[in-house]
Amino acid sequence: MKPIDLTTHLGRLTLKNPVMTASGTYGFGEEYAAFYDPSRLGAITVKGITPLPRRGNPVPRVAETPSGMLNAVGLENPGLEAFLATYLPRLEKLKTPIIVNISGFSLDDYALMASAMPEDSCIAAVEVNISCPNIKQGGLAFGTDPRSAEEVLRVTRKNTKLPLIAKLTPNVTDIVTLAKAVENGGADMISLINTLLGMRIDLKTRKPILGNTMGGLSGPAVLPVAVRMVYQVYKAVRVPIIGMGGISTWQDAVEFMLAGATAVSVGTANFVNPLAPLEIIEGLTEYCRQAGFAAVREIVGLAHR
Amino acid sequence: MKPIDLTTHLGRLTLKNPVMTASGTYGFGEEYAAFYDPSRLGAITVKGITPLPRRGNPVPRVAETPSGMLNAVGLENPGLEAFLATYLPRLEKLKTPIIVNISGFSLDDYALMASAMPEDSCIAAVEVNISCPNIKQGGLAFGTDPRSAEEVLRVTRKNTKLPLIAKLTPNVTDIVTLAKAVENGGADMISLINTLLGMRIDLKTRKPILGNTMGGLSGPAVLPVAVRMVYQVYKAVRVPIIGMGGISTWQDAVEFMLAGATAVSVGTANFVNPLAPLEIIEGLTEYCRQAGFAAVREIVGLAHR
Amino acid sequence: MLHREIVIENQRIGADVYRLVLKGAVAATARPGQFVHLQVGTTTDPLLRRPISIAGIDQPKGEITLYYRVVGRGTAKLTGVRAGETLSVIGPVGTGFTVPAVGELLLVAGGIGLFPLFTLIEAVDRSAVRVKVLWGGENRTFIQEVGGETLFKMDVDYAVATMDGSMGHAGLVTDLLQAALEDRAARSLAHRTAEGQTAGTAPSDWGTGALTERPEGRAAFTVAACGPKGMLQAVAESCGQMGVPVEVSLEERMACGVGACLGCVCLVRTTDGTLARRRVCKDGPVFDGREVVWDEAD
Amino acid sequence: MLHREIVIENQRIGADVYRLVLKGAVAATARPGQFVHLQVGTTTDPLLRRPISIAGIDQPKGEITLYYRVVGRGTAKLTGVRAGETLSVIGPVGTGFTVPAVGELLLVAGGIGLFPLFTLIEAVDRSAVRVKVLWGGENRTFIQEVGGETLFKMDVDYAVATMDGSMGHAGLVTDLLQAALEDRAARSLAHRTAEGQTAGTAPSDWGTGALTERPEGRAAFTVAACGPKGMLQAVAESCGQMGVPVEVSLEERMACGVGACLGCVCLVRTTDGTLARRRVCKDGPVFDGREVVWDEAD
Ligand SMILES: Cc1cc2nc3c(=O)[nH]c(=O)nc-3n(C[C@H](O)[C@H](O)[C@H](O)COP(=O)(O)OP(=O)(O)OC[C@H]3O[C@@H](n4cnc5c(N)ncnc54)[C@H](O)[C@@H]3O)c2cc1C
Ligand SMILES: Cc1cc2nc3c(=O)[nH]c(=O)nc-3n(C[C@H](O)[C@H](O)[C@H](O)COP(=O)(O)OP(=O)(O)OC[C@H]3O[C@@H](n4cnc5c(N)ncnc54)[C@H](O)[C@@H]3O)c2cc1C
Ligand SMILES: Cc1cc2nc3c(=O)[nH]c(=O)nc-3n(C[C@H](O)[C@H](O)[C@H](O)COP(=O)(O)O)c2cc1C
Ligand SMILES: Cc1cc2nc3c(=O)[nH]c(=O)nc-3n(C[C@H](O)[C@H](O)[C@H](O)COP(=O)(O)O)c2cc1C
Ligand code: FES
Ligand code: FES
Repeated sequence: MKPIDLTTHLGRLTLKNPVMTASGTYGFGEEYAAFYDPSRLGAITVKGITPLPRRGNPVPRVAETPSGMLNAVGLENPGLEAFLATYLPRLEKLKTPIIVNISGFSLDDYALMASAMPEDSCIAAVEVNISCPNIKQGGLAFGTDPRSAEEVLRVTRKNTKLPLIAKLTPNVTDIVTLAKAVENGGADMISLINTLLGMRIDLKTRKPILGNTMGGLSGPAVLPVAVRMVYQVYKAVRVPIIGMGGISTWQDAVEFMLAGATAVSVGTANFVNPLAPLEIIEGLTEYCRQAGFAAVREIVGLAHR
Repeated sequence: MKPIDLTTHLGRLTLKNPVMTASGTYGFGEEYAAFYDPSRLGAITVKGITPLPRRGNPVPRVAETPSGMLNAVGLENPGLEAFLATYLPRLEKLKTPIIVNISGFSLDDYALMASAMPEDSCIAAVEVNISCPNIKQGGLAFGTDPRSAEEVLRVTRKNTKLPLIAKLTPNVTDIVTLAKAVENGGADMISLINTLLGMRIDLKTRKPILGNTMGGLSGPAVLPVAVRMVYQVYKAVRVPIIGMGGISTWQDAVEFMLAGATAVSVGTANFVNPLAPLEIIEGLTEYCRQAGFAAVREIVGLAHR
Repeated sequence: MLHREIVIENQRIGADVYRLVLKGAVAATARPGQFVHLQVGTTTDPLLRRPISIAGIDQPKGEITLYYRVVGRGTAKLTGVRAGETLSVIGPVGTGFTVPAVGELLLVAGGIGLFPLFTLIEAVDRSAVRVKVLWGGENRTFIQEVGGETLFKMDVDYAVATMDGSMGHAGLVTDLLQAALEDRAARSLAHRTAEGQTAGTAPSDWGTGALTERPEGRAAFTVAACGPKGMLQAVAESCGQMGVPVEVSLEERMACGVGACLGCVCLVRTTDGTLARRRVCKDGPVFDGREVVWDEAD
Repeated sequence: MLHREIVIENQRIGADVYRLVLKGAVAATARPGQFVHLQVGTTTDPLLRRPISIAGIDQPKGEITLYYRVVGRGTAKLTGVRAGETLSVIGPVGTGFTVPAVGELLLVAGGIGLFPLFTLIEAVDRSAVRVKVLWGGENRTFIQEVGGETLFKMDVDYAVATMDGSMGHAGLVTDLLQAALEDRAARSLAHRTAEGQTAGTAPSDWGTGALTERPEGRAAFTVAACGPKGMLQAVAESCGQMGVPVEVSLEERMACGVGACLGCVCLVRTTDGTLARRRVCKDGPVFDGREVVWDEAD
């Protein structure tokens, strides 16, 4: 029996399999090493980094919802300097392609972060998270305005030779226009989706549960929205898509790939089943074997035929 | 023990309690009469009506998702004429305030529908569903563009004296701007939320499950998004809000009311538990009793304090 | 219509098929071809109820019997329910089969489409109606495991077909139907010719009128079928060609199960020739096979 | 760290509190103050695992004991789990209590905050360490139902306080603590004065150094506490004022339970005076009470 080829091509970036972990759900790659060797993953995306350290939001930062969860971590992170000095050397030891997720509040922030990423380390790509409020333009997220989104990608592109992933927010009227904008701006790939904005209220205190009032909805609840956006964007752009949003099982991963994702990212599911990424790799392989595909990439976009 | 006052004031419209059923989930009011007397409800919203009869989309029209469902009924309805001739007389017999949900593909459609609604029948209000594609403006939904949304309300307002509810779609970047637009247009109330656009793919056929490819996500999965939108809109407008989106229990209803909903609508939950609306009325009452409120309206918006 | 029924039995009978016996209020009013809309869990996932046909009605005991095949998350969850627990049931729902009073009733079943036909077998007066079941399945294992626990115990005529030829006719159950229809036509022809009628008009003649409006004195021959859509379409077309009245039980993805959501529709051609929507859950699941429009694009 | 453990017992012991005994790999490495992160269902709702403290460790038998109170959907679902079934468990997780080698250990518990302290009681060498439990609860019913099945059987000194005065001290458990601290201070003062030290500096003197770094020869007096945040803050402040080392076990809403999501953080003032985040699940749940910043706004 010939082994199924799991090799995944994301533009210039080649991964040994299409399953990675999503930013903010996998720490800096070490926490889940107690469960399995992270080098079995296609790639690891680390927690979002900002130029300066951030203490993030007050607790509670998480709240459960039907088949989902809200988080309002508020981009707590050690900042660029500590990331490079302390975390990157440790990431190097995981022997896994690392995707660094960067967030900023101005174009300069993005430029600074991009230019600071070494091009000869374990860093395989930079994921540009444009869901942060654009302080200069009055707080509206970069990711909701096509022109700003394109600009962020352009400035990031200028400052690094590393492959660039644009990570889009689903909280928009028209995801396709945004996807085209970041493609124009120079994104090599598009990550879909970040969290949906949501909130919950505590019946006892009669106040919002989250310290930050609102938070991002993730987990299985958002899967149909994410699959839809992957499907729409696949029709409209040429760059490969990394699909995420509620992926918990290999069936979910297949669904995203049929919709048009070249790779998938596992987020919230790690919290529920730490072995989810491995089970997805196995399940994808078995699906391809039983359906008669020689390579997992053959199923990408099949739902569009 | 004094009974809790459930009277609900939605502008000029007064209901005996704040619990109604959502459009498209309660047929024309008769199907659930086998379970309980519908006159126990605050109001019934009937299936969306269009000027002409519509056969709707091909099956499958529903697909299950984690804690939710997709529907792509495609506005199947008997059309305005048959609605008035056949269904309205039957609705009259239910002795319950009826909200007629109207959908159109042009401003003229909305004008026609509004002017056709008798002002001396069981019809208590007209709910203007602006999630339909605006054919004239190239298919983008009326509900995603503030100016079109305002225009629809304005034209509807001109054509009826009945209280007007604007029903907003959640598939927008900025729900607050839309809410303000429909308030300006003359809406007496705002319904939040319609369904989130989503899709699912069948792993066996490798095709979208729904006959219409994409559909609307409803049910508990969307609750946190709906609560967030109600909370945001409550801050920004003066008109009362009818909250909906995943409400299945009285706890959910309380959450929406604390967020700022004056009344709530039960949709998908009817399919799971036909008695949900009644259980919600009871639970709301008991919550108020135990928390020491004399009237259920006292809890509206408390999460904003 | 909303009941909590007590689980009396929930037992695997083979080939991923389970028998579920429920005691409660549904049995009192259930009729052949109706179904129940079952809640399989208590949390919001899986969310929707699952439609399962009523396969047995024991009014004295107040019990109904269902058979379900494990195909996905909902039916898998159902297997965990134990005797003594209760289930939330909407039912009985839907418009069932016509129960013929005299004549011959041919039942055509594909796979687990067999189950809804049991209540019809039980309901007909077997002294006045000759019943025969034609049943198709994948292979011998399926037929023997499932049939051994059900059909083969029912003292009814049957013939089986398997796709792999491991039992009965090798091929489709519709082959058996076709043979039966042709045989019947030949017999009828002989009968009519003897009566002095012209042979040529006979088959189309049979096709007029509803199932219950058969002229007295002439034994009605009707077909009822349940199974995959493709099979039902073939059955309806075969019967249509031969002018034999046929009722088909359709399946469609459902949300409400009571006619409120318009999730489960089919298309029918009404007597005046126009196309119209029908709700499988409320107006069906049983429809006149000649009415159903099988392909939306038509 | 991810195990399937067999449910040995899942039994209501009173006042909505259940004892859950699990057999599996966790017991072998569990330490006092650690917890497990339990999956309560098998579908996607409820989605997240639930953190429950380890309240008993039986290494020879390979069993851990947990006590949980039913407060919401997850714990309600857990009550349905039966002996013989298995549960998915992440654990043992977290950094637990310091186990003192000598001296006196005062345990302060609020309500169900009692449970995580049991493993500490079991772990200390009771011939070298004097242990006393101060426990506060709503009322007599709660204390008797829960204590009768647990604490009162443990052969350890205790005192209780109830809010409604129906049992023990009428009031807060922190009143009992305050009294104990003052009593201890008085005793120590007498002791030290006898040794010729100046009384005034004694209390603050106690406060230096970590719990394990007590100078030999002088019996250490330490406090460990678990309960509602308000209580822990009061305990930490009382101890702080008296210079008594105190460890507190914090609770926070958790997603991952293993330090990956930053969902469950608290704020601490580090030795150099700067504020820093700590993860309750990984860096805690047990923290040095003097370190914890109780109010984010500070
Ligand atoms: C009127 C009617 C009577 C039926 N009677 C029986 C019976 O007696 N025995 C039996 O084994 N099965 C019967 N079915 C099919 C049965 O309802 C499905 O197999 C079952 O719902 C699958 O649920 P699942 O969670 O295991 O599968 P999943 O694929 O996880 O279900 C996902 C969703 O799709 C729907 N769905 C999936 N397959 C079908 C299907 N074939 N028909 C309708 N909806 C489907 C489910 O209800 C659910 O909403 C009947 C269906 C209908 C409409
Ligand atoms: C380290 C630690 C140890 C704990 N040990 C115990 C124990 O031994 N016995 C016991 O009865 N309880 C213990 N708890 C509290 C227990 O985790 C919660 O009561 C439980 O998660 C509530 O779940 P639920 O589904 O019943 O409530 P829900 O309100 O439905 O839960 C909704 C969400 O909020 C979270 N949540 C709700 N209450 C709490 C809480 N108090 N702390 C943390 N998260 C919460 C849940 O985990 C879940 O994600 C501990 C909590 C922590 C953090
Ligand atoms: C706790 C948490 C923290 C997150 N932090 C980040 C982040 O720092 N940067 C980012 O781009 N996305 C972040 N995300 C979003 C995820 O990477 C992912 O896009 C989203 O959760 C949807 O996938 P899922 O449903 O599989 O979790 C975070 C998500 C969660 C749940
Ligand atoms: C099957 C179905 C049909 C619907 N049809 C309509 C409709 O005709 N008009 C409308 O405005 N909303 C329609 N909706 C949206 C609901 O009224 C409601 O806004 C939405 O489902 C969210 O509420 P829920 O989660 O409680 O179902 C429909 C929803 C469903 C599930
Ligand atoms: S399932 Fe709702 S109308 Fe049939
Ligand atoms: S729960 Fe994820 S870091 Fe603690």
